[in-house]
Amino acid sequence: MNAKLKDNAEWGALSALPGNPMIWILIISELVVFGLALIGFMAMRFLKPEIFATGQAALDYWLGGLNTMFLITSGWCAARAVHARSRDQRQKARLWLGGAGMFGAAFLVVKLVEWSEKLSQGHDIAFDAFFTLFYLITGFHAAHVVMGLAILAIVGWWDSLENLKTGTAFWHMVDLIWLIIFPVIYLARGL
Amino acid sequence: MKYESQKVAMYYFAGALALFVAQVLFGVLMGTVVVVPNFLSELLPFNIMRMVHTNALIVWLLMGFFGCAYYLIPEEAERELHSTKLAIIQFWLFLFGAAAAVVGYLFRIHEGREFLEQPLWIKLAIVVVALMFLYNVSMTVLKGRKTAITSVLLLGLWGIAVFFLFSLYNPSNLVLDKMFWWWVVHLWVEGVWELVMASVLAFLMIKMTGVDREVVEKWLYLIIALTLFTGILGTGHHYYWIGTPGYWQWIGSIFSALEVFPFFAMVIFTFYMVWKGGRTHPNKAALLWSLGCSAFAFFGAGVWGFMHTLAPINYYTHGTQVTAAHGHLAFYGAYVMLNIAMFTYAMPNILKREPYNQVLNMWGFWITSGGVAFMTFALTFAGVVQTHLQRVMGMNFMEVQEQLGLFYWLRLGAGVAVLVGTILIVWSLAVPGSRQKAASQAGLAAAE
Amino acid sequence: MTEERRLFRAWLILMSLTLVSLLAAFGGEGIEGGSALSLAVLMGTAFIKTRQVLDHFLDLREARAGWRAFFTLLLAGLLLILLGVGLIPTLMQEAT
Amino acid sequence: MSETLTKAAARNIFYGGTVFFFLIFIGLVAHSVTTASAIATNNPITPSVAAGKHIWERHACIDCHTILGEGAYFAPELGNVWVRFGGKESPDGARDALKAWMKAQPTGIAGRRQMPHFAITDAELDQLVDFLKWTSEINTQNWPPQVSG
Repeated sequence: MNAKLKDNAEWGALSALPGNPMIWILIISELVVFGLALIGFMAMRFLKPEIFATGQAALDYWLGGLNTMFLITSGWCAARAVHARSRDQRQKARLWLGGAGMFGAAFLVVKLVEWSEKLSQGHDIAFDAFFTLFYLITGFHAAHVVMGLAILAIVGWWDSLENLKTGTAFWHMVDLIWLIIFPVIYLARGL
Repeated sequence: MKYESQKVAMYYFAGALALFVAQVLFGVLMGTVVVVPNFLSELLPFNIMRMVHTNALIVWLLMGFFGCAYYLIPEEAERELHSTKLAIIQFWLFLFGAAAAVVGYLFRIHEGREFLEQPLWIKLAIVVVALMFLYNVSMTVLKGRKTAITSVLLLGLWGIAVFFLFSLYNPSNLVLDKMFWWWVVHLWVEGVWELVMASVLAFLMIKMTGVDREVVEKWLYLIIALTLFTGILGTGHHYYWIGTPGYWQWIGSIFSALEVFPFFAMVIFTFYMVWKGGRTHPNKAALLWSLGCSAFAFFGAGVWGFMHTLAPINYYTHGTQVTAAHGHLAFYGAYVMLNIAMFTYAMPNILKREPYNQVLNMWGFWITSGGVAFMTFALTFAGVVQTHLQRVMGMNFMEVQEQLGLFYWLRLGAGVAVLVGTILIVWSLAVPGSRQKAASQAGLAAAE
Repeated sequence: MTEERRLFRAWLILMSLTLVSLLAAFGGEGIEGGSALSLAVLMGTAFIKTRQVLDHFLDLREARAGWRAFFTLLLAGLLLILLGVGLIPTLMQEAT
Repeated sequence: MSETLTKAAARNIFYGGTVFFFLIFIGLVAHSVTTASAIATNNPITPSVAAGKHIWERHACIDCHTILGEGAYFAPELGNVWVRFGGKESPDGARDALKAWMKAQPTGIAGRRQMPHFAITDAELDQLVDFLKWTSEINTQNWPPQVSG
């Protein structure tokens, strides 16, 4: 126990956070990356109001809202998985994890439908400033979802409590970031 | 030094130091041509000097990395090197290739992509040399103890070899050419070289501060994670104006703005370790170079890089003396100082010199660092003026250059100081110190 | 409150606030879609939602006060900047 | 909480994250390669342009000049030299002027940076000019800001 405590303390201030210190570094870094991108989005929206008004009007509130709910529910499942695992209910934990993965996959399906619809209308990444940022931000986020699904699968297989905590922490981060992306890109329109 | 085979590092250290002097000498020559344009213009045109200057730098840094690896890996793997003989053959082959390239340059035998001017057969020889090296060190690590430091170092060295392969690809489409040219240049200096840098620094910290390996290795992973997470997509800052899609301006700006963080982490790491270690290592000079390395890399690569990395700013500063300022400070801080730190640490151990010219070495540190810093300031001012006159006012390139004469004279002066400092460093490492100097150095250390 | 209930409550808050943000964006009784107020509601709900995820899913509630304050500042700072930049056009309109 | 595994986790996060970012980078580069290749359909790389690029390299022009901002900063930017010499308005005039300029080097003027005399035939000069003309038509996102380079 003492050795563990010492080991933990060696991360400095980060040791005071619940879970793996590296994952918190990652969470903070990702918040900064997406934060900068979203600030850039808002700034461009100010500089090119017409392009952004048209672009945002072309997005579907409800698909975005549905996806938000998918991710929230998925995050809840992931939290329940950790809870089950901490009581040594391994099978139950895997079921919850599977549920988290299902909702994550549903998110991706909706995303793909949305993108292909936009692309079929000729709105590709080079179309205008709005769509460049739209694809960059949602694409980079979706890449995290794909990565997150892979991580969920990995920690479902090697399912120590420690692994589960670290893996789901990544998943919650992906959720967290979407909760900021969604209102900024989909909902903050018409001003 | 615990293993006999670590001695092969001496070949590489010596070769690297010789090329270091040549590199700085050619730098001074170029600095002179800039202010006295007719100097040597018939005999040795600027473009030839430039390729000697940059190629000598790259080759001696790589040679230094090889030496660092040959010194570090047996000690980490806790066994002798797989083959000492192979390491010596590899050295002579590499030195021969480098010398042949330089002599060839003087006779106008070269190719024409920046930094990759080596003729094809020399590029292929470099690949062979790299394979010999990788085989040798990988076998040593595979048979011995595996540590985080050796795995990160190996990843960096393998990455150097893999990305060098892109130097063989030269399409007729200039846009594609440039895109993949950066796979060598950027993914080296802002990618895999940084892995080498972080792992060698981690090794030096373990050896000199006595802090637990566990702590150092966690820091190592943190630093290199930040490095590659920002650095890989940070390549985007080279894809702004070369014919690539506009979205790179966003990617490059955001990720390369964050490239400051790994360098900042390295500063915190080295200073914290030295502060925490509390053990007073006798090799003060090596400690000074290690701390200097992280600090100068932070300013050169981190701060000076950030200054012109955002696309709207880079739109004006791209390809001006601002870039030259950043390049000089970054290479010096990150890679020159890293190599000298390792040489300063390892050479007295290999040569079994208890007292050596530490004071002289530290003089070398301050004079060289002062020179490079002053050069950076001179070039930064030149770059800012150039940006304004040429990119905002639209003045003609040569007219603008004439306005910058004063800065170029200052830069030449700084360059001469760097040459003096370099000679001091080499002297201090090559020539044995006396007992008397050791005593005065102890006094100096106490006064500090 | 049991662990399960706590997690369920977090989920419920997240879902309801998502609906609130959709309504705020759409506009309706007492709030005009696309107004400054609706943008403020969007950023406010986003703040509460991200805090829910941090506190309950990522267990930040167990961390020291310093870290909790750090994340509050980080998120509130980001959302306030986004709100501020988003409101510039409205503010400029009012000024003229 | 067991913290002894944190180093292993830190290592895994490093390797996993590196693969993640590298795959994204490869994907974006692949997309950019298609756009870069598309340039050649509107603005074909004729044998002459390709030969011109080779001449550009053979004489290590980049170790004095810059092209699209990359090079040695010792001599002017040449990515847009075609435009600067008025190639858009009168292609023949610009071609002749560029060739005459290169033939006249070195100027030997004291106190002025010297461009070496390169043994380039007239046909090769044409190819080099073709390469510079091709380069000037790359979509560089409006860089450089001034025609002065």
